[in-house]
Amino acid sequence: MIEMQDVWKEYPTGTRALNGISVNIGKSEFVYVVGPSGAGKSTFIKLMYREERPTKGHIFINGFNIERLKNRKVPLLRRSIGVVFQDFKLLPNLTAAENIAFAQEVIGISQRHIKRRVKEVLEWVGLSHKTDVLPSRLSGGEQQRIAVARALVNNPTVIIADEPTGNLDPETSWGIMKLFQRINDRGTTIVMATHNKDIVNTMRKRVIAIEHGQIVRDEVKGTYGYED
Amino acid sequence: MIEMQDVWKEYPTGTRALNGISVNIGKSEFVYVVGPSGAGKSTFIKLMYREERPTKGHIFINGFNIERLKNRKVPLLRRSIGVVFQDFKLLPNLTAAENIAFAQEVIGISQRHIKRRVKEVLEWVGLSHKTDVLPSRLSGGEQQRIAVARALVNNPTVIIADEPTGNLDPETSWGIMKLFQRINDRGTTIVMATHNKDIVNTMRKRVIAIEHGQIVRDEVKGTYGYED
Amino acid sequence: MRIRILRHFREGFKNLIRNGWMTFASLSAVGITLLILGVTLVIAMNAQQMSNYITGQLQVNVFYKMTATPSQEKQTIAEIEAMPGVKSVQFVSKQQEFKDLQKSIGSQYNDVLSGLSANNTLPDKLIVKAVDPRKTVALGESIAKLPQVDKVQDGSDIANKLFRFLDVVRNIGLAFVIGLVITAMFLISNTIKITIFSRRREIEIMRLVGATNWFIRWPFLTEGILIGAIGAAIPFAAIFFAYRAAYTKVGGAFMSIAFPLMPIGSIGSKLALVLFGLGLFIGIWGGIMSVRKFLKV
Amino acid sequence: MRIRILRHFREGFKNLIRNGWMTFASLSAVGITLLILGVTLVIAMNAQQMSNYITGQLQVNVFYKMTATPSQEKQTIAEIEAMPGVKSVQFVSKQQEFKDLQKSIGSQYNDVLSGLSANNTLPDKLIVKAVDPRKTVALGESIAKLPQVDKVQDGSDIANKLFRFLDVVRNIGLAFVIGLVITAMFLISNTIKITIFSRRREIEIMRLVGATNWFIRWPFLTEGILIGAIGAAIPFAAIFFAYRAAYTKVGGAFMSIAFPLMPIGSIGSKLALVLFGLGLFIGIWGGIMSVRKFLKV
Ligand SMILES: Nc1ncnc2c1ncn2[C@@H]1O[C@H](COP(=O)(O)OP(=O)(O)OP(=O)(O)O)[C@@H](O)[C@H]1O
Ligand SMILES: Nc1ncnc2c1ncn2[C@@H]1O[C@H](COP(=O)(O)OP(=O)(O)OP(=O)(O)O)[C@@H](O)[C@H]1O
Ligand SMILES: [Mg+2]
Ligand SMILES: [Mg+2]
Repeated sequence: MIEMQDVWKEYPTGTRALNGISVNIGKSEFVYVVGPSGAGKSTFIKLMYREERPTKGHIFINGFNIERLKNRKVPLLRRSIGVVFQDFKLLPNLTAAENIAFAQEVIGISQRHIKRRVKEVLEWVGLSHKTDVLPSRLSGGEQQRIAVARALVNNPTVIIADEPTGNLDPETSWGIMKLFQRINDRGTTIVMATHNKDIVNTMRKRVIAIEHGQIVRDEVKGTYGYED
Repeated sequence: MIEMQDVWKEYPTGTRALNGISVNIGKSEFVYVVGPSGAGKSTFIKLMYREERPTKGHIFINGFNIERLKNRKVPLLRRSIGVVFQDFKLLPNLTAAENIAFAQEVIGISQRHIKRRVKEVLEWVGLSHKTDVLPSRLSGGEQQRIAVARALVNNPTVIIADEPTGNLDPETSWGIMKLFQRINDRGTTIVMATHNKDIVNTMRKRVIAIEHGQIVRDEVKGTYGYED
Repeated sequence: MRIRILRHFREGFKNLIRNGWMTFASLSAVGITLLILGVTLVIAMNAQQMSNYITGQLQVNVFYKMTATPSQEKQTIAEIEAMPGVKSVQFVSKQQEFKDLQKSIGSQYNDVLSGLSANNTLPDKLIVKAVDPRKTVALGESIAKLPQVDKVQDGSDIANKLFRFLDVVRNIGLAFVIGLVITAMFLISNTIKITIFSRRREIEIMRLVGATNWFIRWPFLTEGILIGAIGAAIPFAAIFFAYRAAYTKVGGAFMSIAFPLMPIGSIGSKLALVLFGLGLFIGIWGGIMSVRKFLKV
Repeated sequence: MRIRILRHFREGFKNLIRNGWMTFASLSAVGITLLILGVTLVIAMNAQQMSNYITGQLQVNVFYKMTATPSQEKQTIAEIEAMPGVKSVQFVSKQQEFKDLQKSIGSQYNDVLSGLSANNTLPDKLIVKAVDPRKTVALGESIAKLPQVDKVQDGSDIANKLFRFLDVVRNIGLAFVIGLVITAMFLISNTIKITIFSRRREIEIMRLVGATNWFIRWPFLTEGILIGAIGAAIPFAAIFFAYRAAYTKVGGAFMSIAFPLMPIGSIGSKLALVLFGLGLFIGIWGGIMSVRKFLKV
């Protein structure tokens, strides 16, 4: 499903965000990516949907060879992945529902189907009452949940989430986690960068720990680690 | 220091974010504001530095009567408060150091003093190595720490922070919390909205819990509550 | 596919409404530029007509020798008509010429000349026009060499001055129009680029959620088409009606001076072609250009 | 305070560099508009001069009765000179007039008129000019009523036609210039507003960290001043040098037609005044306007 072989990433500024990452994530796995601030978690994740390209190394996602992937084909890759961005990336001129619908329009689904599906995912994240609100008029946590809903709406085979509970209270966070668990149970691969120790330690999954751009720990049913 | 009397806030969209809030926060208090997503925490905080104005009720901050405050005088209010915004609000065209320096230039401090002070606060948040980097090239947690540094730089009498650890790993979060504690010990009032149960339950302070726009709990040395 | 196109037009239209302010800016840039261009065009077309009119007046006056017999005169006419580049040869008898002279000198000198009518000492005359009015002078020179021709008055000094003057005017006008077109394109591309610049983040997000380039481009394109069409229609209507009003109102003033205004009919279609053609071109070009930069997936 | 102003100029300049693309857009909008305006201005000034020149040629030809004695003629001159609005009265004797007539008819008719020189039947003539050339016709009418005056040729038909023509031309020109100025202001304000629109978030953030309105406004203002100054300097230099070159090169062509170009000296200072004045005004106004909307603390 997701395979990285000796991947390096140096930003044009000279920052070495990733220094030789090799990892293999199989179908319907559920993986936490943990690590201190600035360790390279987001960079690791951005490589998967080709927002960033590696300086060196090979990456295979959902059967796409990222290295060889033509620009024209990138949308196909992205449609097979649902991404929750760390900074949400909602379209500011579209309402909550329209933002979610956009991801469906992109793949050519008919308006009628879209309407039904959008309603459904909005219920999942508990925001049915915010359907027609612009992102700038939502609270931080509400924006984050819209971002989660958009990532789910197309039933992607892989969901990549960058700190999807960063702006959520514990209760709402658990709601989202249960949603992820349900989706994962149906066979969807989930990769999730997180700082939430509680969640990692309670809902035990594979844990990949990144520090200074390198994988320092990779445990099946791991813990958050990093004792304070 | 901070006083609200029966404050209501209805957004133009019709959303009632606050429904009758009365609260009193004294000098050098340290207060956590907790509550579920969309409860009204950010709105509560935005009223303090007059980003939003109440629909009804009286607010007094640092001796300013928010109701009567002339537009011209608003900058004075804001200078006496250091704010960490939930979405950081860094100036995109200024580097990390320039963003912090801007808050100092605004109050007319000389370049020489600014330089020294900016260096100092960057060390506090552990980002001396990112001095000349633009916000878009910082990780989520790094941006958040720059926002914290900017809030501290002018030695304000009140610091208001909206989820200042939302994008930080536990270790870095604790670093920021210790920083807040140190500043609080020197007599600075701190109001902090947070979802971090660990922190609230470990570093015991006054806890104000907001739900549906109302204060449902106000405890000295309280806990996060909300059992899952 | 049909549904797709419909969606894109709907989205393009929605964008027009949503970005109210930006739309207004682009639209006004297109509209105003086309207005200036249209006005310049109308003036240029009239100026062209005026210049044609003036050059059409140029002629060579050929005076026969007093001794020329009618048959010799006929032969000379044939010789001139055989010359290359001759458009017309018109014979003016001495009687006719006398009347013309009388008229041109002015009524107050009537008495002066009346004594002359009896013993008309004027020569017969030919009026020759060249196909290319600029060759009038050269033509005059060849005619002067014919045996029966006494004098040739080719107005060479006037013609030369006039042509030099018209050249200068035309060059200035041409420079002005070219400058305007470049300016127009430039200002509009500026406006569009700025408009898009502010939507850069949006385009980036669209790409990140898997939209193809064409899916992103289409609404911008339909938006551009709408802006181009509306931005051409408004100045066209303005010029059309203003010109029609001006034509009926001041047309007379021009007419009496010597230069008739062109009728709106012959100007309207050319104007529409240029304005709508350019408007749509600019709109579509702007729509494509504007996203291009941000579509490097 | 002094340090503050310095800071603001430094910041304004930094912004110019930082917003490279936006700066270029604003600058080019200002520059191009001022260029068009400047060119129009130069043309207008020359046209004005041309029109003055033409109207300066207007005159009334007054023909005495054949019976008028020299003393009566003198008295008539005095009477005309006493009329209000008369600029000059010039006496043309019948001998002089005959020579003028001969010249104006053309050399080929010399023989025709030579017989007349002995018994000159032409009347003496006066050439009268009005202070205001537009009053020429009215003046001619009053002169015609004087006893010793036989005929008056005031060129009223030519004059009327000319004035009507000039009126039309002037009105079109005026409409064009006014349209251009409005267009200019409009396009520039558009550009600036869009530029600022994209900085709205920045301004909002500045306000949130306690910047006063003036603190925010100043860099925009200094930026505007710089854009205005540079945006005026470039078209001014372009027009100045182009005009100087044109003056020396094609000036002659105009001169020989009848309408001399104005020298660069007398145009340059007016042009500088208008361009820099307008440039700075637009820049400062744009700078203030642009932030105003977002400064409702
Ligand atoms: N666009 C960029 N250009 C240059 N450097 C970057 C860029 N994005 C990130 N970096 C740097 O790369 C390093 C890794 O960043 P990354 O965003 O991957 O961290 P992270 O693990 O996601 O941190 P956080 O938990 O704070 O989000 C950091 O030092 C960061 O400053
Ligand atoms: N600008 C706005 N216009 C209209 N409604 C708003 C606006 N901002 C917030 N709201 C609404 O007001 C309510 C309270 O929002 P607020 O941002 O205060 O929540 P919060 O407690 O900070 O939530 P979170 O923990 O998710 O940040 C929410 O229902 C939100 O949708
Ligand atoms: Mg990150
Ligand atoms: Mg909030």
